[in-house]
Amino acid sequence: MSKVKTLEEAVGLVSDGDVVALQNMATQAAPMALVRELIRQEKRDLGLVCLVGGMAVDWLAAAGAIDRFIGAAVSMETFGLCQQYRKAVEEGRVRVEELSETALNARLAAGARNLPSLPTRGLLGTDLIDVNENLKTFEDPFTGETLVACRALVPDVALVHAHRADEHGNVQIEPTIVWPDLGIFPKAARKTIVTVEEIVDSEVLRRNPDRTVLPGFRVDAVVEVPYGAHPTSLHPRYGYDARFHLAWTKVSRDDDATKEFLDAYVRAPATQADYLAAVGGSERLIEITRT
Amino acid sequence: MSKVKTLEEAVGLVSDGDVVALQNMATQAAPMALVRELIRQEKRDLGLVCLVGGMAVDWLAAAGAIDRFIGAAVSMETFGLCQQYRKAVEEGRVRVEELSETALNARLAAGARNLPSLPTRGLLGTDLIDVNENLKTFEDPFTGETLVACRALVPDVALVHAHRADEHGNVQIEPTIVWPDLGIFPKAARKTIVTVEEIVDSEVLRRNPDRTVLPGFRVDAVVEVPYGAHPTSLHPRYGYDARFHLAWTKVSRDDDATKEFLDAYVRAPATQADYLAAVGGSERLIEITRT
Amino acid sequence: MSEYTVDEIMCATLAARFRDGDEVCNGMASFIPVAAIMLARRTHAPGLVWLAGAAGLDPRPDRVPASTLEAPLWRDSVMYLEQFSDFWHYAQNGRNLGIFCVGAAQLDMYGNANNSVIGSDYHAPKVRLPGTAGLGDMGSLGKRLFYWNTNHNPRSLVERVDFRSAAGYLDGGDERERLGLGPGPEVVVTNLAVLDFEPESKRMRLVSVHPGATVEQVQEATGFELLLPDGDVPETTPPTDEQVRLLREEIDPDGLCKREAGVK
Amino acid sequence: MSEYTVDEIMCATLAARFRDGDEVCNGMASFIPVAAIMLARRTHAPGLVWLAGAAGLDPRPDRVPASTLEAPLWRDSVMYLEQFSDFWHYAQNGRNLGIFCVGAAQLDMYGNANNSVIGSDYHAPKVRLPGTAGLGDMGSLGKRLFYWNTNHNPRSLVERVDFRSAAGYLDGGDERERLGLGPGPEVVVTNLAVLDFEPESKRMRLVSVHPGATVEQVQEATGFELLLPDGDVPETTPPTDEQVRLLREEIDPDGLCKREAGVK
Repeated sequence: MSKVKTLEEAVGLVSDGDVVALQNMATQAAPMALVRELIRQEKRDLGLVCLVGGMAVDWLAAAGAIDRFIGAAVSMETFGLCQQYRKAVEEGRVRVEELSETALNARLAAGARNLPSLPTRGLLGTDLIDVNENLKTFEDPFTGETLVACRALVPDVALVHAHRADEHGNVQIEPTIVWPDLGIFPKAARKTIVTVEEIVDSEVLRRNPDRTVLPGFRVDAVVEVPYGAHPTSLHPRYGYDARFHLAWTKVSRDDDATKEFLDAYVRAPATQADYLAAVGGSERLIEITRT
Repeated sequence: MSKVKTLEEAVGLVSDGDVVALQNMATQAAPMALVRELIRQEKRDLGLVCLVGGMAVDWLAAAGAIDRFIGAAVSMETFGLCQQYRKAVEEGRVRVEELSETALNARLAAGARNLPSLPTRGLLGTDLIDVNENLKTFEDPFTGETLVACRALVPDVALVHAHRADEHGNVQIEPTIVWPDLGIFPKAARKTIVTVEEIVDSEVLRRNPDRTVLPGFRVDAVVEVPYGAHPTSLHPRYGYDARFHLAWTKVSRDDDATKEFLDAYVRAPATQADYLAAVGGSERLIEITRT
Repeated sequence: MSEYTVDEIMCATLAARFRDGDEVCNGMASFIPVAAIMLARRTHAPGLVWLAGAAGLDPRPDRVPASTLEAPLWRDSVMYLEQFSDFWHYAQNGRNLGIFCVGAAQLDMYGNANNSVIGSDYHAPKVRLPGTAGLGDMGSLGKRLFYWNTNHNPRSLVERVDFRSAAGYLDGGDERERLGLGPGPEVVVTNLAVLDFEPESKRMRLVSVHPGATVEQVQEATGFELLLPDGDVPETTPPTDEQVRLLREEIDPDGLCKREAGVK
Repeated sequence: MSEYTVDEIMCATLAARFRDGDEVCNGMASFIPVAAIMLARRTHAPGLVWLAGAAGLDPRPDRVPASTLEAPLWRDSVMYLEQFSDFWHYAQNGRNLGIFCVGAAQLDMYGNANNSVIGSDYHAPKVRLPGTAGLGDMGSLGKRLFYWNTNHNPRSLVERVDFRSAAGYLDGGDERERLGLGPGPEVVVTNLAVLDFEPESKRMRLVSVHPGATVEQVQEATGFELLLPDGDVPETTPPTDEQVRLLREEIDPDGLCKREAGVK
């Protein structure tokens, strides 16, 4: 039974208020087509889980789609802080649950393994424990050492982008760096929505079973979206779009300019083809696929 | 600085009484050349950690090298129980710490992550908790649910066999099923000794960085031993040797026949080439590489 | 009615328990469950998700292989799940891999299993068994356990296991529920009969006897008193001609299930 | 003496801290640490183990890339370490990856770091900073922290951080030791000076001032009273001609470190 859906159908699986685990590592591998569809469908009160959120977090904050962020950092790395996200937090519109990487991994791994919590030594001695009801110190049952218990986190839905999948939802990547987005997010989430560069026959996946990173039994929807991570990178297929990131940093300190930008690149384009045309078409795609 | 060593030098890193984490899954991927060298060097009082131990455990028990086993099972699968191991346990010469797979993984993951223990829901309601001082029930810090705490296990040395490595100890495998042997044993152990089918230039590994499974900084010794897993399998390169397994099952109920067998195949062959000749030479190798 | 052997009725009975879309794992030395899975996928449950040996997803071995925990079992898998970081993260989660087919050296009237030791002293056993392996987890993680046993006798089906290496319904009633362990043993398919667990007491109950066997024979071969269904005990539905053909010609031409079941 | 720029003396100073065989990770937006690592590997520490971006092992980028957390940083890596199941299993273990090079928006006199919020109320901050990321772990996991700061001023080097998002020596003395946190901050390399932590009090101490700067300038640029070494404060050893050549011609021809250090 095929799990292939349209972007609209897939994002229809996300409800207002959901906790959404979003693949993203600064300028890398964010399912941006899904992010744009979340904004087009005017989702509200979403909680966002990222290891290191980038432009996607900025856009969702600017669009008023999120009211909380759970993760280790938000940054576009060399492109600087996410100004719309920062403003939303400083104005109290978005609440931040800031976790170290081991604490985030522990919360998600506990969710995946159906454990109430998992421990870490990370964050001991910091102020981040006291401000977070999902972290508490406890004594190890054997040694009595003080550790940090990290409460299980089960996102309502995980959103990821990868290279290819079959209609059953088996997802495969090309050799590249893998972040917890793929390593643990979908294992913890109740639902998983995947966009891929191409949907292929299962026979293609069977040639490299070691490169399949998500089993179909854990995936709820698959959507084919070429360049679905743009303007973030999907190595080794394409790099991040530096010019597009710079354009965003130029407008994102100004709310009106931000709205115009989102209208032009998020709300106006009806299809992925329209979006790619809007951001510069084939010339830009050639630019980001150069190495 | 090269980590390439001879079998003798590598096994010299193992001391009597050590806890040895041994890669093995019934008839799969055991570093048998290292196991034979352990017997030739007459190691004593070793503790053995396996997920599912096979002929290696039987040999080490027969040779009197081990006095305890920590793991989930010992079986040669279709070739039946390991009779020498079984006898040693029934006669009180080998003590068994029997763990479920999640409990073994939790003990090793805690060792790897420098945590005193990690929890599981596995084994709840069984008698295996009461007979094991390394397991105890405790209440989760958040929900108060009863879980099983699994005490950290840090093996003194991990022994594994793989397809290839460079002189720095970076270890790579061909696409195949991966068991916790490679997934967690070397991460938990103080030392790691690796035998490989071939030692190659680092440039070869750099072509497929996604297939490198052990970083050199975690490996202490690398030894080139072609067919080093025989009579167990190393897929996709060769299968297990069914005839050799059957031969062992025929002798292993009789102590004298067992001693003769070990003399012929373990103690007599001075080199891997001698061993391969003793077990049937090229004809047998052709047989096990057929698929 | 067609000619069939005991392994064939066991395969067909197990296969009938799998619904399309179920997710099932097999363990070591499990020819009959593997054949049953392959049979279900070829007949009424093409979408049955099979994680072979808890490692290879939806493989296509051309026949039941010489080992159910070794290549070529994993032939044409669509994914290899690494045991530590992949498999157990999915399996510990109630949402996935709900069914585990497994055998046990001893199984008791409440579905508790023993693969550890025979004898009264764990540290000085009369017989050392292979060990609990994954069953020690699966019994406590809310999996639907499908037990199979090709040698139904009073030593393998006992009133109380010598050692509890996997949790069934413990001492019965709501004890398992009170420990919060979720679903547990669901069915026991043997060479003589099909059994399940009575919902209130959680005691083992006869569901059907295979054609040729009698209720008395099954009771005699069992180390404790079996509960009986209301009314007459039905006969186990035998395999169809097509099922027998598939098993003999396509799924298990080497007769490994027959060897496992001791069929001459 | 050779001509050099401030980024070059910072790179040379950091590089000199790496011994052959050390294992080091770099973080985001870290051109100077990455250049320092590449410099050390080309000179006195060819066996320096570099886990680039905590993900790519011993890569060979042809130059400092436009991002220190993106391809082509990982070019020619010998291994990709998956962050959840590989990297943190090695990094949490004291035996590996002992050095972490990192920057902080605020660093205090005891080496505690703040990348979370400016202001007194965490939930209503004056400025929301990027977040603690890996530093919140590394500070508590017994790593040797090498801090670097291209803008030494009283707002980045403060008496007390507004919010402690990474553990240094806490309130100093043996407090860190009592919590069992192991090694901690080791050095701070800025655009003006090199600093470390006095072994008893764990207070930040001046090690050397860069040629052209004075002790008074450094103290004025610091938001708390610095401890001074016994005797005169030495000058930081400047980079050699060869180090400068390597940095300009081979390692950072695009001048990314200069941009990072605000060198015109």
